[in-house]
Amino acid sequence: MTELSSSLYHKIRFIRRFEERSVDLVAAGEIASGVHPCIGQEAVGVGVCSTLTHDDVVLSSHRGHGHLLAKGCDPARVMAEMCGRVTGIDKGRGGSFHPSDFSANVYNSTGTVGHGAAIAAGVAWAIQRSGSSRVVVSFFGDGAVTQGSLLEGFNLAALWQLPVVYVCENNKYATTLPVRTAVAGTITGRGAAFGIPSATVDGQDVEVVRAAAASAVARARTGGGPSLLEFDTYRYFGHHTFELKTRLKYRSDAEIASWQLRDPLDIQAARVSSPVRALIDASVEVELDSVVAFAVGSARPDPVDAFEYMYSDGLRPRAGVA
Amino acid sequence: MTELSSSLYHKIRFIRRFEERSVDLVAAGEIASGVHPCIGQEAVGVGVCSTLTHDDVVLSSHRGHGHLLAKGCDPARVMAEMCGRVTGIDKGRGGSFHPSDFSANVYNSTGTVGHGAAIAAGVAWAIQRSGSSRVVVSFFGDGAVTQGSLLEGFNLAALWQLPVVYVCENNKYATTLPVRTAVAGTITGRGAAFGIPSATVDGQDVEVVRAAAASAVARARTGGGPSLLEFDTYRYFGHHTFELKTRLKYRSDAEIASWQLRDPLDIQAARVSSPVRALIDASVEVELDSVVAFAVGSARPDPVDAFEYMYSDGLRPRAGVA
Amino acid sequence: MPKLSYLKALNRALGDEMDRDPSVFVLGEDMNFALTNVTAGFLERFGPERILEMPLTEQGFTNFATGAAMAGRRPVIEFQIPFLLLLVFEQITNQANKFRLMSGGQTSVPVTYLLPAAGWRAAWGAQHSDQPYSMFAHMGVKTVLPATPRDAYGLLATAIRDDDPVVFFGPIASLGVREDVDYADLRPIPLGVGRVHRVGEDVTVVALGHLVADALAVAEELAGEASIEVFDPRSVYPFDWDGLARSLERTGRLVVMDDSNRSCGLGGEILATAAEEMRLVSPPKRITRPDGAMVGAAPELDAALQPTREQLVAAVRKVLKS
Amino acid sequence: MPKLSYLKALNRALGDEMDRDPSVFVLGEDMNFALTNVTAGFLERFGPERILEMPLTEQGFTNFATGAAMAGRRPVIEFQIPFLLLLVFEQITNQANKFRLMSGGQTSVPVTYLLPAAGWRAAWGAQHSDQPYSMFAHMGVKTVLPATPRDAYGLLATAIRDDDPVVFFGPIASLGVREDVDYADLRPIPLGVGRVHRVGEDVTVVALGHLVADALAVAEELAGEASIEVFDPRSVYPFDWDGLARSLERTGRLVVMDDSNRSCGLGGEILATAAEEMRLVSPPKRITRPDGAMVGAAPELDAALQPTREQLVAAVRKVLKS
Ligand SMILES: Cc1ncc(C[n+]2csc(CCOP(=O)(O)OP(=O)(O)O)c2C)c(N)n1
Ligand SMILES: Cc1ncc(C[n+]2csc(CCOP(=O)(O)OP(=O)(O)O)c2C)c(N)n1
Ligand SMILES: [Mg+2]
Ligand SMILES: [Mg+2]
Repeated sequence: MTELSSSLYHKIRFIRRFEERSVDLVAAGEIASGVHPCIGQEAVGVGVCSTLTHDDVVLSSHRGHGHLLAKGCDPARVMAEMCGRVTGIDKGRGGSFHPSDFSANVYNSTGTVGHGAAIAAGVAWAIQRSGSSRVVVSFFGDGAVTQGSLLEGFNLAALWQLPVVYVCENNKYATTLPVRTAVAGTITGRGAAFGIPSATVDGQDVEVVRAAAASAVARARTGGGPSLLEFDTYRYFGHHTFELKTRLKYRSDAEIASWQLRDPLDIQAARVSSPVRALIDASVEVELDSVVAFAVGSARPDPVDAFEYMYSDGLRPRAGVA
Repeated sequence: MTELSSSLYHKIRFIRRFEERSVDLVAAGEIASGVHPCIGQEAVGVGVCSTLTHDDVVLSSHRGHGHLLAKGCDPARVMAEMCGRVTGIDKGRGGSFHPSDFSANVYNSTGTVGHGAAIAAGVAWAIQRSGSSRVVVSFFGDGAVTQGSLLEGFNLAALWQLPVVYVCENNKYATTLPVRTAVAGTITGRGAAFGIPSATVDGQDVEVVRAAAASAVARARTGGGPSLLEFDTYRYFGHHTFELKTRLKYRSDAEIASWQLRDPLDIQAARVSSPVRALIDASVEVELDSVVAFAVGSARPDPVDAFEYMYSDGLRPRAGVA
Repeated sequence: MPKLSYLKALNRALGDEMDRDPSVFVLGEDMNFALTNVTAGFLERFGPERILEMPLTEQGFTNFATGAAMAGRRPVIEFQIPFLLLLVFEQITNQANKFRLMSGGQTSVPVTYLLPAAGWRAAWGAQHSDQPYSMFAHMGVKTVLPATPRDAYGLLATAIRDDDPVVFFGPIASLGVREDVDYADLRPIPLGVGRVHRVGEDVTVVALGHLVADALAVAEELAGEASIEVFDPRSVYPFDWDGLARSLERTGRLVVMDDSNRSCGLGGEILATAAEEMRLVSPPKRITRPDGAMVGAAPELDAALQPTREQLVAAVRKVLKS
Repeated sequence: MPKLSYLKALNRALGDEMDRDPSVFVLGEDMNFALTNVTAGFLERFGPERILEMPLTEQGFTNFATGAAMAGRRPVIEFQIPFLLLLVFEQITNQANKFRLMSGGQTSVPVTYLLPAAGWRAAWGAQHSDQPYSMFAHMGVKTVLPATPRDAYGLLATAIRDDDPVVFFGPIASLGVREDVDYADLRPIPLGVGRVHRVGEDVTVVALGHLVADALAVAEELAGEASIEVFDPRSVYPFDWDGLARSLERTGRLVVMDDSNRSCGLGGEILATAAEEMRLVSPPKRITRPDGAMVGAAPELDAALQPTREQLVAAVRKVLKS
């Protein structure tokens, strides 16, 4: 499977560098919102999305760049979106936090943590009732599991055995909050309570992620209903780029270092020959140069278009002055 | 334990007849809201509250008359409240659905199904931090377990090992909705997911209820944290007195009859000698005559007092006309 | 001509739209027994795939509907109680209503939120009697409040066909109202187009929902004193400002009768816009609920918080004099 | 005299109230690291019993606070993002704010909901930039929006001491504002009492929150043309109607600058009440966000939806001319 191994490596490498570039663009003032980098968690999005078809649907989160790229969104248009440009996947209306890209079947990334789970159930219900075998993947973090609406979504998905795979990226923190101080019982126990097959899986080895995701996706595709996969992972960067300014000390350097020993990039790199890796790494840089060039070179929106896309029928709200 | 047995019988009998009287008062137009009778479920409230002290706190539900009476509220003032009289426990501002009576430590019965669970956690936290060993009991139905906020409450109670006993009266229906079609997995599994000791118990035999409640209350009182007790029970009457008009056919007469074979009143009656029972039954009627007389004989509120009790500082909202 | 009740008009409009468009489906509580009668006969007529019984999980199924809508369906969610719209306020206003903008117009969320029980319920208490329509207008959610069976039919059909979220308020007090209609005349009515129920010269009375009947009765009663125009905007958002301006061009005098709370309610918005932008020859007046009106559970008290015809009579006379 | 920032004023007021009253405690997200800096130093100063780190479970901990308040505590809940107040809208407006009435005055719910981040955040997107204060006024919840460090201190102290729920909005745009204060002068400021920042004769400009600074700047700028009175109500509910009436008695002209959405917003309420009940010699004007303003994620677009000084200048001139 070196074909597969190198393509997985390629994707992880691409996302890692994409995120590093976006952090630079935050510093450069091109990304006004700042970003929630997924550095350290790339294997989850890549492994899970590697089991999906173009038609399968993804609902992402505020830490979603990796999901979008892994699902096949155009990186240049994703970066343009983060930069608030009209060429962005959402024409600058979604931004880094809450993007969607229907051309890649990424339906959205709601800002209300945990609420994507029930939205995913609704998408899955509609898909199932239309007779299609498409699958829906709902990504969320460990912080989302204490949000009641997420569990309401689990109940609906389980009641009707909907084709959803719930993917919890347990990166151990919700902003500064350690998961162990927030979650009574276990995350997988919450799935089990609803009769949803639930498992905790290593999130740093992309091939392990892919294997676990493949069986959950297969279950969903063949009418076996929802699954919950809790991936053990970690973000090396802060919650959001604001941590570059506010020096929050909610975790030790030793803890970060210990997770870096299992860097998903290194783990997968070890499965690819160095010449191939060198080629991939170089091509990634070339592609990212054009991605960034496209994004920052794209036009900014015109303030007169502020009311665009608010309503389907073109309804124009009254202005703030008469 | 015939002392106890007969006093438990007395309470069940009293609540049964109180509810039957209140249904009459609905028909007579004295209770404008109609009522949610607990007929058939009396053993749960009686058994649970028989393990509580006056200082322990109860949070009730829309089907709460039995809880209030079992916790020691003045029946005459409860009935007056249901009739919207100024002598009611809430001066006619709570009504049958959402009463509270702080003189008996019944803090409230929020109308938002399931939300009492987190309110109970907050009460329990405050009590625990004040160094007291008082216990909080939160009553809710099977319908409440699909409300995310209830599970948010479970998480908080479990995280901090708060002195709460969660009592689910599983009477098999939420209005017309059969619990089996609404709840994926199990009710006790939801407690277990948060590490809360959870058990399903017969809710028709008051002495069985009492035994189960006693150990949960003891656990809470001694710092052992929350418990979840799911009581198997059934309401013989409709969800609400409106079912007297709307003939809803969501359950079979056979099903109702089968549950009537385990009527909590009969089960406990069998433990009390017939002469004692006769005395109790007679005294209940006498007391209820005065309860009803007090309620219907009490003054109705004066419309000019509509703004009373809205704000602690006596703030008077602007009227609807200038 | 057959007499059509408001409730029957809802049933008919919904049924006609479901016949017309297979993507339309209904979800809500107690659907299988059509508790509100809005969907009477639909389970047999359309089957369980289009009449979805939901657990007691409002936030979950509101998000579920959002997902189904993004996947091409047209969900109609029935809510039984006004406060349930407060419980899902974030899911409607901050999620469903924003996803189109956030996607840069890639998706739309054609969900109808149907409340066939808007307004005060005698003795149902503080938590069951609010009128939140002004807040949906504040958040920019399309919102309608039809007064007659014909308008109810037309605006429900329009709401369902609209590609954006629309909240439909059907007043409890209007459900029994009947109107002679030729079924062939029933058709969609555009959003944001008001209706002059009665032409007049001296003063414009704006009323909505069940208060339109009161306004018309008062107009009759005062016919000898003044020529009163009764204008029903029908839509709360978007609002027919042009229609109001046309009316005020002639009358120059304004009285609004609005069942929402006074502060920041629709009544205030109408006065403000008229004062700022339209012809007024005397100070306008409004009759509303009081500021932050909270009803208790005693009908006498609560009735004192509702707008009355006497108040309207006095206001009209005042406006005519000044 | 020391310079006190708005943020520091919040920190100081909260700390002083916690020193003064042991029943006051704070709960919220990222408390242990004082992410917003409002509680900087408090964990060390007051300990984990009074600085409660909460899971990502807003509805749960809002209900939790209600319970703790009914049990005698004075919770202060910190919310990091405006929309979180939409997420808990039902728990505040339909539960906490009604329990006193529903109990007939037996209990009160002294919770303070502190949002030290009110208003638009550049590029944070549609779901993070609302200004919901008008809706709390609509629902009758005590609500304040102080503009200066001194007022922030005084109104936060008052909010905490008030026996009812109070929502405190602190504008992001004001957090850095500094004011010379003599700490000895810091004291509670009553609800519902406005402040004349600048006395004028020709026109009354009402502004709140961070817009007060804009109003004062414009008053300076136009000093040669007109004498402008700048009135800051400080409280949204209850509102200082007498203070406004006094000002209009003199000026007879009104312009309101309000950061909330136009329809059914506070700006409209002020115009409506003035038009109905107060002296106006020319049509009033308001500058607000547009109807149902939804910002995207591109700063240029979103800035176009915010009220501006240029708009205020034009409105003042218009009102003076007519
Ligand atoms: C309901 C809700 N509460 C709070 C927030 C603010 N917030 C945004 S991201 C975040 C942390 C989420 O943590 P987690 O779910 O573990 O995802 P991670 O950031 O670790 O990827 C919080 C608290 C929000 N957006 N929605
Ligand atoms: C959140 C919420 N949803 C819906 C309702 C309307 N409602 C009131 S009681 C009830 C049924 C509750 O069923 P259950 O919890 O089983 O209690 P039971 O009536 O069986 O005692 C419903 C749906 C409500 N009050 N609150
Ligand atoms: Mg996390
Ligand atoms: Mg039930």
